[in-house]
Amino acid sequence: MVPLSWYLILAAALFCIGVFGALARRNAVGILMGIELMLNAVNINLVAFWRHIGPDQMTGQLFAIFVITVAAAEAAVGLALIIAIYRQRNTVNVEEIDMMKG
Amino acid sequence: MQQAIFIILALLTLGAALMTVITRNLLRAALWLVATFFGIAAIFILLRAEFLAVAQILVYVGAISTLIIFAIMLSRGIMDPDQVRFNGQWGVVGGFAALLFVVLAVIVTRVPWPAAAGGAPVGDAPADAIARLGAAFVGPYAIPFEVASVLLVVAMIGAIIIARERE
Amino acid sequence: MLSQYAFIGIFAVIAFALPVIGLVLSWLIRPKKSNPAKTTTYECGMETIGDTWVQFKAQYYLYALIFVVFDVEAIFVFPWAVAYNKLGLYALVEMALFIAILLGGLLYAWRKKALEWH
Amino acid sequence: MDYLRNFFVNLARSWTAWIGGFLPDWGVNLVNYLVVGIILVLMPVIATLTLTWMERKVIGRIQNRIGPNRVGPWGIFQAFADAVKMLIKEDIVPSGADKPVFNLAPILIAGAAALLWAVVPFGRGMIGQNLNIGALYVVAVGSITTIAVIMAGWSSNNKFALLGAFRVVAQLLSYEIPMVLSIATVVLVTGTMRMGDIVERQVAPFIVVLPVAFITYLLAAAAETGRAPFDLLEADSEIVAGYFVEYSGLKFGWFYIAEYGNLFAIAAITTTLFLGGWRGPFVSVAPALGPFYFVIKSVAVIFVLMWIRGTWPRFRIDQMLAFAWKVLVPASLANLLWSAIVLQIGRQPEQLGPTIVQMILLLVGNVAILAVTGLLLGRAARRYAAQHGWAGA
Repeated sequence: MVPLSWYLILAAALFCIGVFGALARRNAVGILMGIELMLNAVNINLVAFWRHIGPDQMTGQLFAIFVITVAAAEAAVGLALIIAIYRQRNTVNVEEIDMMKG
Repeated sequence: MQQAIFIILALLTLGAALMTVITRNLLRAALWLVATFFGIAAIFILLRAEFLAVAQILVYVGAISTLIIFAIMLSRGIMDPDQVRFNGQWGVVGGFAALLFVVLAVIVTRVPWPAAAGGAPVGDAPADAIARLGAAFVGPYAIPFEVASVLLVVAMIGAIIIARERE
Repeated sequence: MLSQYAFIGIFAVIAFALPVIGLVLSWLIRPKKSNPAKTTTYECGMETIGDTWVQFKAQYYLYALIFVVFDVEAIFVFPWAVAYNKLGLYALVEMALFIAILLGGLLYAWRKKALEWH
Repeated sequence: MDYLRNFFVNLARSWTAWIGGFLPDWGVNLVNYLVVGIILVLMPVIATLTLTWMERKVIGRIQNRIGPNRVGPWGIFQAFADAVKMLIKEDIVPSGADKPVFNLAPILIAGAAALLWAVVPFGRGMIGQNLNIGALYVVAVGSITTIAVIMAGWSSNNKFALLGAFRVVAQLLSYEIPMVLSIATVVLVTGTMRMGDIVERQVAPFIVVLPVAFITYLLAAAAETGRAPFDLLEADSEIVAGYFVEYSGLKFGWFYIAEYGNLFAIAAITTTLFLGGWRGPFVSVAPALGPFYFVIKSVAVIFVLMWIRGTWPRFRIDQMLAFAWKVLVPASLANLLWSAIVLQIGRQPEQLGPTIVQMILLLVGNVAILAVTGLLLGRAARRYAAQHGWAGA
């Protein structure tokens, strides 16, 4: 069996990598990817605690699902903001933007 | 056996995560992120949380990664090959992250977790875990459940307003 | 349960190994005479103009956005569907409310023409 | 005779007993996993070799041609000839391509096509693994395809490929939702996500109980596999050949194999979810008949898809995406809710699968949904025709 602390250390390492990505990246999308990594680390923790401490109550998994929901909402809004900001800065090149008409 | 598999999976996941934050090309970084998500799904399987593993792949790989890749492709400047990866303070941040990890690791190994200190989990994962999840959504967690729906719709409406092209 | 996923893991390794084996085999027997003309981008014989990373329409993003919302909805619906035959009327009412809220969002996107292709 | 009656399961038992004689338990498991894995992995290849021939013949007949008839009797070896050609064809990587990603994309897409087969029940007890999450596993594997398409389109360094990839992903995403919702309806009615159990609990094939879910699933599946009339991904006249335009040789071949592997897998899953899987006459006496029924039903589904391809013109992308979001999603949500309502009526404790009364009610609701959808579509079509000045459309 894999002890609980191993999962927690894995999650901690993942979280720290996420922190680094979120704070050190210059690019907004890169920052967002770092945040996603941090959220995933939290999920590993939640599920590891569920498995090791209370597998009968589904609380850990439930929380993980809610975290996934929040992460999806956050990614959707965050990326929309990034696109909007990008468009604001580049409004000059309208012809170029429509170049291939999708 | 399980421990060996865990170590391999953990190293692969962490390696992919590291590549995500240091790869210069953002699209490749997004692909490394996808690899990380798969690794985490495998970790969930190891924890007997099969539904969460499949939800992870469905939402993170299927939806969020696609969203990220679309956003990358929609903003061309991001693809610029000779742009700077990190901001000026990346050295400080790296040191901070490493320190944070050491602190967390020490805390995690020192805390006497109930029953799990020896390693064996209490009891086994219930066989009807998925049905229990479903019952919990409409039972004790009814309010978060509805709030999740509201949150999703609000996020969708907000994002549509923000991202739309104005005529 | 873990033995089931052990199979899935082994199966995944085989599934991704087969294309690799095929590609290696083909690499061994196929001709390799490349020249710059062969490796130009295929564009009906014309020289390609400009960068490949031309910018695309935000419309694609809007579809992905609505997809994400409904995809997350799916991970709530499936456990509910599995548990449903043990649950009472309240399960129906709550899921109906959940779906109604999402349908409201879809209707909004519809009215705001986020589903149209411009 | 008794042995033959449940031939496949008995064969597996004898085999396990035989290798169990000289291998430890874990060795037996490993060998069995490998054998089953290799058989399942070959399914997409087998599908390509047989279905390409079938498709050419069927489409040929529909278009009043003969189809392949040179290589072997009735041209049955045409596919093998094509395979050899792909294997020995020179491989060209366009300059400026992102090589690792470019090479990884066909591997991922072909692997994903094979992975689907892990949860398909060929007969009672004949399933790779009867996972608790089987129905969702199918959807999750599909998301690997999405990523692979993006990888192929982006790494080719070609505008057509990238544009094709964008279109395909928009299409995959839009049609995944109605697909998931119709699967959810089946899961709701059977109360399980295990593919094997879904077949066991399908007293009557769900095509007659849940026709809306069936039609939604089939159309969404046709779109997911890029079949005409949803074949925008390789709309030859518009964007050359879509996201894999730059691929040649066996790398192209793996895309091709993935396409036909997915077609077969989709048909197999349709059979499992809506056509009663391996169920059929005399199966309870002779379970070995199950796989044959299963294959026959799957081929019938494939034939229908080919028929649709041969008959309908291609959709425009705006029509296609609007169809998914404005017709299929509302219809399948209505179907899901109606099923939930019906399942509350007159249910027994510990009930597996719907009762007769429930099935009739489900059918009534489904017919009503179909009728309403048809009426609304007809009205929309007339309005569209009036706006654009077409007479009598």
